[in-house]
Amino acid sequence: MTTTLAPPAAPARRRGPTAARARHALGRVLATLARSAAIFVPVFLVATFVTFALRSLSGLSPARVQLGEDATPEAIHRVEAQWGLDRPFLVQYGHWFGGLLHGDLGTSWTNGADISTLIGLGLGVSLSVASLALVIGVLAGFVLGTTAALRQTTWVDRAITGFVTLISVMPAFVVGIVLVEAFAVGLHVFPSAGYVPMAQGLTPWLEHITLPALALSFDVVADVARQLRTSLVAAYRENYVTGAVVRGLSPQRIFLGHVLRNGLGPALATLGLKFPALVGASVVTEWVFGLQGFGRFANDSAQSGDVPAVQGVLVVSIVLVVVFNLLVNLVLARVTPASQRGV
Amino acid sequence: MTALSEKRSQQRSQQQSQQQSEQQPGHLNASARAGSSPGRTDAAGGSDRSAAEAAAATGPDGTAPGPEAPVLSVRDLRITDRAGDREIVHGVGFELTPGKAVGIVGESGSGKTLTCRAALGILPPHVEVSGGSVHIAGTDIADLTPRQWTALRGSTVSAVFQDPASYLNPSIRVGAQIAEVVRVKTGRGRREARRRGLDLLRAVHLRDPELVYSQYPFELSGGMLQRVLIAAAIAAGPRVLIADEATTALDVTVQAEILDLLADLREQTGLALVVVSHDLAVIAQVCDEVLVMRQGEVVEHGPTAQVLHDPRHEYTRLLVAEHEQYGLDRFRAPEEETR
Amino acid sequence: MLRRVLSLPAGRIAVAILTVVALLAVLGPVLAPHDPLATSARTLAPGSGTHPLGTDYLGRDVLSRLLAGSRVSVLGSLEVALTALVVGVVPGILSVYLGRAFEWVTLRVVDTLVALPFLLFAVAVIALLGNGITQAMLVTGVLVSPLFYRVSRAATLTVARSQYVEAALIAGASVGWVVRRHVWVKVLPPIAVALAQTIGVGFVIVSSLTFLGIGVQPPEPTWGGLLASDLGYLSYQPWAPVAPALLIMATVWACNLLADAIRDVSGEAGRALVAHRRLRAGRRGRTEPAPTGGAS
Amino acid sequence: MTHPGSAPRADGPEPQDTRRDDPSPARPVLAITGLDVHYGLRRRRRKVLHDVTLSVAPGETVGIVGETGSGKSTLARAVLGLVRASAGTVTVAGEDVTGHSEAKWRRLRRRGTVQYVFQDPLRSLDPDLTVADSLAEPLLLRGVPRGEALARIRPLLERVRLPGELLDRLPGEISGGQRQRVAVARALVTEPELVILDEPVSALDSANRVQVLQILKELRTTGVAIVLISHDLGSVAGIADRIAVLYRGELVETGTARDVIRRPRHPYTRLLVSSAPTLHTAPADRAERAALRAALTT
Amino acid sequence: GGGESAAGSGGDTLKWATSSFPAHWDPVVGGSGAQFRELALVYASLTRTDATGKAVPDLAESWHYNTAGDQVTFHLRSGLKFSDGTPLDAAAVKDAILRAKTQKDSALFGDLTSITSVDARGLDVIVHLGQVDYQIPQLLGERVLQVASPKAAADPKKLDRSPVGAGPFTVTQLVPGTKVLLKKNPDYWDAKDIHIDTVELTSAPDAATVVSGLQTGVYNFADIEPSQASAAKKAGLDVFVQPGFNAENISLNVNKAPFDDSRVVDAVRYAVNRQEFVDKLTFSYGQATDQPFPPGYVAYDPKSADLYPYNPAKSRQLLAAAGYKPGQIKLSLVIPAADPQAEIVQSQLAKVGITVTIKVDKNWATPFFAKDLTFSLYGTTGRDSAVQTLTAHFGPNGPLNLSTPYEPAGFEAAVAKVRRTRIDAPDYASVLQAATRAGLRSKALVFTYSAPNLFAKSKAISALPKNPGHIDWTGVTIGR
Ligand SMILES: Nc1ncnc2c1ncn2[C@@H]1O[C@H](COP(=O)(O)OP(=O)(O)OP(=O)(O)O)[C@@H](O)[C@H]1O
Ligand SMILES: Nc1ncnc2c1ncn2[C@@H]1O[C@H](COP(=O)(O)OP(=O)(O)OP(=O)(O)O)[C@@H](O)[C@H]1O
Ligand SMILES: [Mg+2]
Ligand SMILES: [Mg+2]
Ligand code: NI
Repeated sequence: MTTTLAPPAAPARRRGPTAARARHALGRVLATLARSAAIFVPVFLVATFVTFALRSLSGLSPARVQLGEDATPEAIHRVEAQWGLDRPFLVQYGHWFGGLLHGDLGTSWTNGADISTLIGLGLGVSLSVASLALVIGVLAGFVLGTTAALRQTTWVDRAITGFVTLISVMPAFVVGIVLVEAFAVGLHVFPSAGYVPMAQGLTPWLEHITLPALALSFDVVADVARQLRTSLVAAYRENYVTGAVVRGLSPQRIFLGHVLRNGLGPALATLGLKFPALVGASVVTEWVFGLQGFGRFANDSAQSGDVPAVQGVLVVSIVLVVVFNLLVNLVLARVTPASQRGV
Repeated sequence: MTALSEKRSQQRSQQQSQQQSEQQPGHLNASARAGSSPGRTDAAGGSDRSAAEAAAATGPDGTAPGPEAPVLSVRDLRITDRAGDREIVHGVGFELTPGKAVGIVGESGSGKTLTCRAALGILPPHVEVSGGSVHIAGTDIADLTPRQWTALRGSTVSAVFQDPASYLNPSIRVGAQIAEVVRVKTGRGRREARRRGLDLLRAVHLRDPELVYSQYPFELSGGMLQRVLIAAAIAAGPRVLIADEATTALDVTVQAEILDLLADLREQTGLALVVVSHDLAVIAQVCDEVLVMRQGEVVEHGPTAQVLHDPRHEYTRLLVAEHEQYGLDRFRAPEEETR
Repeated sequence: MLRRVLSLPAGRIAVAILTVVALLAVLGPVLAPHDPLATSARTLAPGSGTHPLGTDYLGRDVLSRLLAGSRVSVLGSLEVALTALVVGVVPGILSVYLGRAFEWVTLRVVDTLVALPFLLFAVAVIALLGNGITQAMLVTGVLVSPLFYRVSRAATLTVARSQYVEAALIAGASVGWVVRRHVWVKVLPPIAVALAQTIGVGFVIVSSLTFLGIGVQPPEPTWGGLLASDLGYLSYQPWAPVAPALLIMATVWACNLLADAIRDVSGEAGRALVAHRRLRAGRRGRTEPAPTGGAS
Repeated sequence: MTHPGSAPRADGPEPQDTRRDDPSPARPVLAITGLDVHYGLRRRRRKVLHDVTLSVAPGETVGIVGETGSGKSTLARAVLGLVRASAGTVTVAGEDVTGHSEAKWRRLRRRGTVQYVFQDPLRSLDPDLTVADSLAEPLLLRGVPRGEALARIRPLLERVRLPGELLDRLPGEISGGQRQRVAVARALVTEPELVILDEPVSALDSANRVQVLQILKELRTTGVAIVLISHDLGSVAGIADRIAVLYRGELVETGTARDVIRRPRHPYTRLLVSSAPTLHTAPADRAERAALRAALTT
Repeated sequence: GGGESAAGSGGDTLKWATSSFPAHWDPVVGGSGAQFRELALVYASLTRTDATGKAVPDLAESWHYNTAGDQVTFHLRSGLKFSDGTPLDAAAVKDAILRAKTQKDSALFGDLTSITSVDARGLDVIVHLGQVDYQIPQLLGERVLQVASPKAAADPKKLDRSPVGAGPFTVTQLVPGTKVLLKKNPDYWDAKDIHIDTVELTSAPDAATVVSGLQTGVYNFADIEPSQASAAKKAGLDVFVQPGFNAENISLNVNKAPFDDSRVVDAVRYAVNRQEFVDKLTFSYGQATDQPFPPGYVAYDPKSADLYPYNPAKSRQLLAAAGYKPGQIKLSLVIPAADPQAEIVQSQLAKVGITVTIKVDKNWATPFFAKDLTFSLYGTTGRDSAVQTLTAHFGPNGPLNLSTPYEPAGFEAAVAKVRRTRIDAPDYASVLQAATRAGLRSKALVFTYSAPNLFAKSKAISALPKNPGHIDWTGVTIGR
């Protein structure tokens, strides 16, 4: 058969299709990982470099934070030397980056604590909230988006679109305050502030993170719903849907097995882009909800000029984003393999 | 290709004659009448009459003998775009008995695709059947519920289209997409469906079906994809296959292979074919009967040989002339004739 | 373009809101009934004839502060958007033409910026580098510039690789000609969409930062700042946060509406819209069937 | 000119061509020798054309046929300087264009000696420019004033049988056949010596196809050389003087249309000939094709 | 456990949201600012103050001065030990004092300049002074000498993150900057009077959400902003003001123009309307003051009251006399964080023609303590020793004296006289007030108002002892 482009893997077919398929799948995952790594490693390097350069740019010094009322030029010099800040910039960066690779983010200027530990503690809170926000966002966004797509151009669609528009323009802090007033103070359903680790029980944990997660999730709900609606509508226009129809597949099966699968891709990709915003918005929500998380730590450190802590926060957030995107890419590669073939 | 297919092509002529003799009554009925009808070429009126006559002869009311009953009969089909409030197709009619092939040829926008889609129950929004009827295996499609449609499609009537790549889900391996049809339509188990899927891929002459089975659509060439689509379309053993411009986007060599494949299926399984193309030659190659459409009307309808040799309508003549003046026929025709 | 946008109801609403907001920004201080910084003994007063929206905790007129505050928000979000525009569009277009090295580097930088949680980063950078709304918005602008980079790059790419550009090249067109005659019209609408969106994003960011008290020096009124301080006096003026919150939300909404409207009237959709109008208006005399693809 | 004032011909069933029997002494409009073209960089580098040699005499019509991806469009793009050759030479109207700089290309192109009609007429017309603007562009580029340019495109429109009212419409507002004719008209604006048409009719239905082919036939009579690219031997057979068969980047066969179709030498050509749908099918072809395909795979 | 969430307090747990969460847990580093109250959960000190502000025994059972008044001996309670088991004896106290005097990052050595050396004899701590100073027992209270375990303090960095003291509670978990969990210290000398089992000390969120936190039982004790008081009351919480020595001031640098002209300084004084601060910032929970002490406190000098009443006309006159046209003086008011107080100062000075630009500077402390600023704001929580408060504000090297080395005439002598006066002497009050009067001649400080120590607590928590400036958990119970 001359016209069939012989695939390059053809010689391997003797090994049997199952083996070939397994290798195929593994190869795909590895390829995705490699491709993502090729993107993310430079990203990480650049981002950490920018982050590190912040100190030099800021002109802040641990001496001022530490010495307080007793700062004299000599004392400042002494403290800076003690922190190794008198060395050349690149040497400092190298040292810091070396530590970074070992998970060592240095110590805080304000209280001398190990920053990795501090961030680790805050991260528990923030990740709990962010994960729940993601879950809420994805679930609600999914329901709204699919309903709107399936009831396209009806009043249901318009109502959902209107609602989604409304919540997408509500800044997290406005949402936060409204939620506290309504649910915590008004209805006494949830506590208004604070955090309880999951180890102390699932219910209290959930109770404490529900409102902040809800506040944080609005943006996600809006984006997922909008994107899902658009891509589902687009997917329904695709020929493969017609193809499935003429093969006699039921509408349910077509929706679940074909449309959804392809419509999910763009929504997933939005989620990858949404994550940094989610991490960023934690600064505001944690402030409003009195959570001692990552965002609050970032704000406090930034406000107190604790440069290593700020750097640590940024690095960790970058790692979070990178890891999250890596996961999204892996899932995407699985859900929509076609999207992976291009550049 | 191998000795097998050669053998097949030898069998073909025998089978063909055999089938023809078997199906003589039904076939002759349609074509003979069409041929003898004097008003044939002046559009709707003619085809109306022929359809009505054909219906009277074969009749869904059980007057005609069982096996020759048409699997697809379209009578004076009219299609209207409700949004633009205009009639797009003004009365198309034809009948298709098992193992036969009807070709529809016509200029762009003449309503070929809409006719096919009407028969599949997948007209675009706002576009409706506004007159006439379509019977699939004796059932009037106007009475079908969505659920019944779902049951009918795939197992009685199925279709393949132009641009095969877009008619397969890009995210799912092709094998799974075929197996899905097998499982859903024939209720087979997973393993069984896989075996049947592989058989189907083999049946459409794909080399190395195991590999193809586990590939994604974007990993296959256009010709391979069209075969996969055909495999999926015939997975549930339909009685009618509608091929709407199924070979238009393909290379000529690949087109020839696909046309061969369709002919094989027709012979081996008694599949009835509706072949839509804008190329008269393609239709000439596979079909017993041709409808020539123009601006929503059937301008000529008759047995292929007759339409080719004695085109009545000006448009049909243009179609023939295209080949004879600008095409290969110009060089080949004399040779053929001398042979 | 503006005419087409205005032909859509959504476009009209968006433009109306944004015009009002822009007018507030320009004329706010003039329109303000009181000096937004002048304190009085009447603190936390409810709305009245002299103070339609009441007074704040220092006895300042809330309406005047809202009006005066619009300037910071508007200028801030414009600064974000324009910075992002300049920082994003120029390399975005150049990345198509300047070769692979430039493309690679800019793409990596853009990937990096996207990976930075921008609110977090803005907070960090602003807190560390000094407290000024101008710097704050510059930084934010740079952080959100990837949108422009991508949009302008994608648009340029499709146009640059399109056959009609090749056709022009074959006719002997220079890059300048191609850009003037073919690229510009097609790159502009997506950039306009991005601009409208970014102004909205800028509003949210300015509001969030000023809400956290970052970026502005105290007496300067801002919508976010007003909202934050109103929250402190909720038990006295529970309705107070409504005004700034509504202003912020309406403006952001208008920006999104405008972005959608521009999208609707440009590109493929826009041409269809125009063609539809033309048909309906019957300017061409006879009505003709919608042209089909003509392809088989 | 080799065939001054020759009457419209080739309307009869038998192509009668005398030119090839006495090859033109004039320089060819296009001469390609030993052309190699690669795509991609380093590891992805792939040879798309290999050692292609072809020449087109003034006024001659050459058909290039081959399957998808065989490099037909690439060959055209190489001639137009849209891709760089990695070996071989291309001479257009006597000018060796191999390794021309951008500026030199621009000068050459503005003269409009060679024109190209793209595979897809919808995409080769700027969707935001009216038909008139698209047609006038090559003239405007040569510095012709707008008014004069518009005046000069009117007769052209007649030549491609389009109504003048089409001029101020957008490409999206006219039919596919009309679009293709606009694209042809644009190629003729500069009175070229050579027009390369990439699959000009494969996207059209019969009526439009006949119309475009008719236009091309008329074009031949004006002495313009035509290169007609197609994947379908049938659609060039009736109009080409010579046919070149491209298979996997190589020209496997060149000859008069009659020779190539009646006496194909290369197995691929034979396969092409036997696969082309004709009104009168020959059942024997099927076995023959299978054998040819088998021969090609090995 | 504090896991229970909904309304009501969890067991005998104090859930305290504080807006001044300690950055440091080494008392030497933490200094004497506002965070000693939280540190006092962990650390005990030699003395503490009673409701009148007088020193009373804590770790030290008693003390006595020598006759010359330049040596004081503290007798420690017996059998004390730190929570790490280290015995709390005179050596440990000596160690603590020396550390405060010598540790590189000590924030306290300025407070301990009177002390020349310390002897440890079993349970007796003998403190040798360089001058007669009867303030020492006051001084070595909670603010200045919280005693940490010498063993733990051997590594001050470690101590900073895991405090070990002999106070009422011991730390079970510390999340720097965020949260501390403590439990009752059974070895605390007064453990029988501590009725709280566990403490959760959290850094408070946005002021506006603290009340809802209290209301929903996330906290049961918190310092609140005056603006939240009415909300807290409405929410059924106990809102109360704990006495204190807070005083806010406007700091001027007389070494820099325009304050090198005393007419300008006086103009600022007349321009200040103290009642406006009280009304708008404290919602009348605070008091106007023109001294570093609240009215009624022993060091408050009634004779100095209202020396510069609000008089903008006179202020403008003075400025004119000094040769400044309205609007000609343009000042930068540099403050560490956004503060409505600054806005009031700005608007009040604007009324007399001084243009003020507020500059929030994160690095404020550096120029402030280097006395580089011209114009700033400072608020003090006071000191247990009035003398200490006075010298901090008016002394030539006082950290709060922005005009160093300037000092008002006669201040040094007046302060020395106070030090020489026994606290129980009958003329102590008048001598002390004379020193205050001398200090108030300083042109470097304009006092404005006293911010209230405002707290809200769940009704389940019993009333707190009214110790000025302190928070003492002795005898406090938490019901259900
Ligand atoms: N969804 C639709 N709504 C309205 N009109 C439609 C729709 N789809 C097709 N038409 C119109 O119906 C007519 C016939 O369309 P159809 O697709 O059946 O033509 P066709 O013969 O298949 O043409 P082609 O050869 O181009 O495929 C055309 O004029 C077209 O404009
Ligand atoms: N820009 C490009 N970069 C890399 N490879 C390309 C590029 N353009 C074409 N190719 C490859 O070069 C080969 C020849 O392409 P070309 O477009 O010349 O084929 P063609 O004969 O015109 O095919 P068709 O009939 O489908 O138009 C194909 O394999 C194609 O994949
Ligand atoms: Mg069609
Ligand atoms: Mg091509
Ligand atoms: Ni024949």
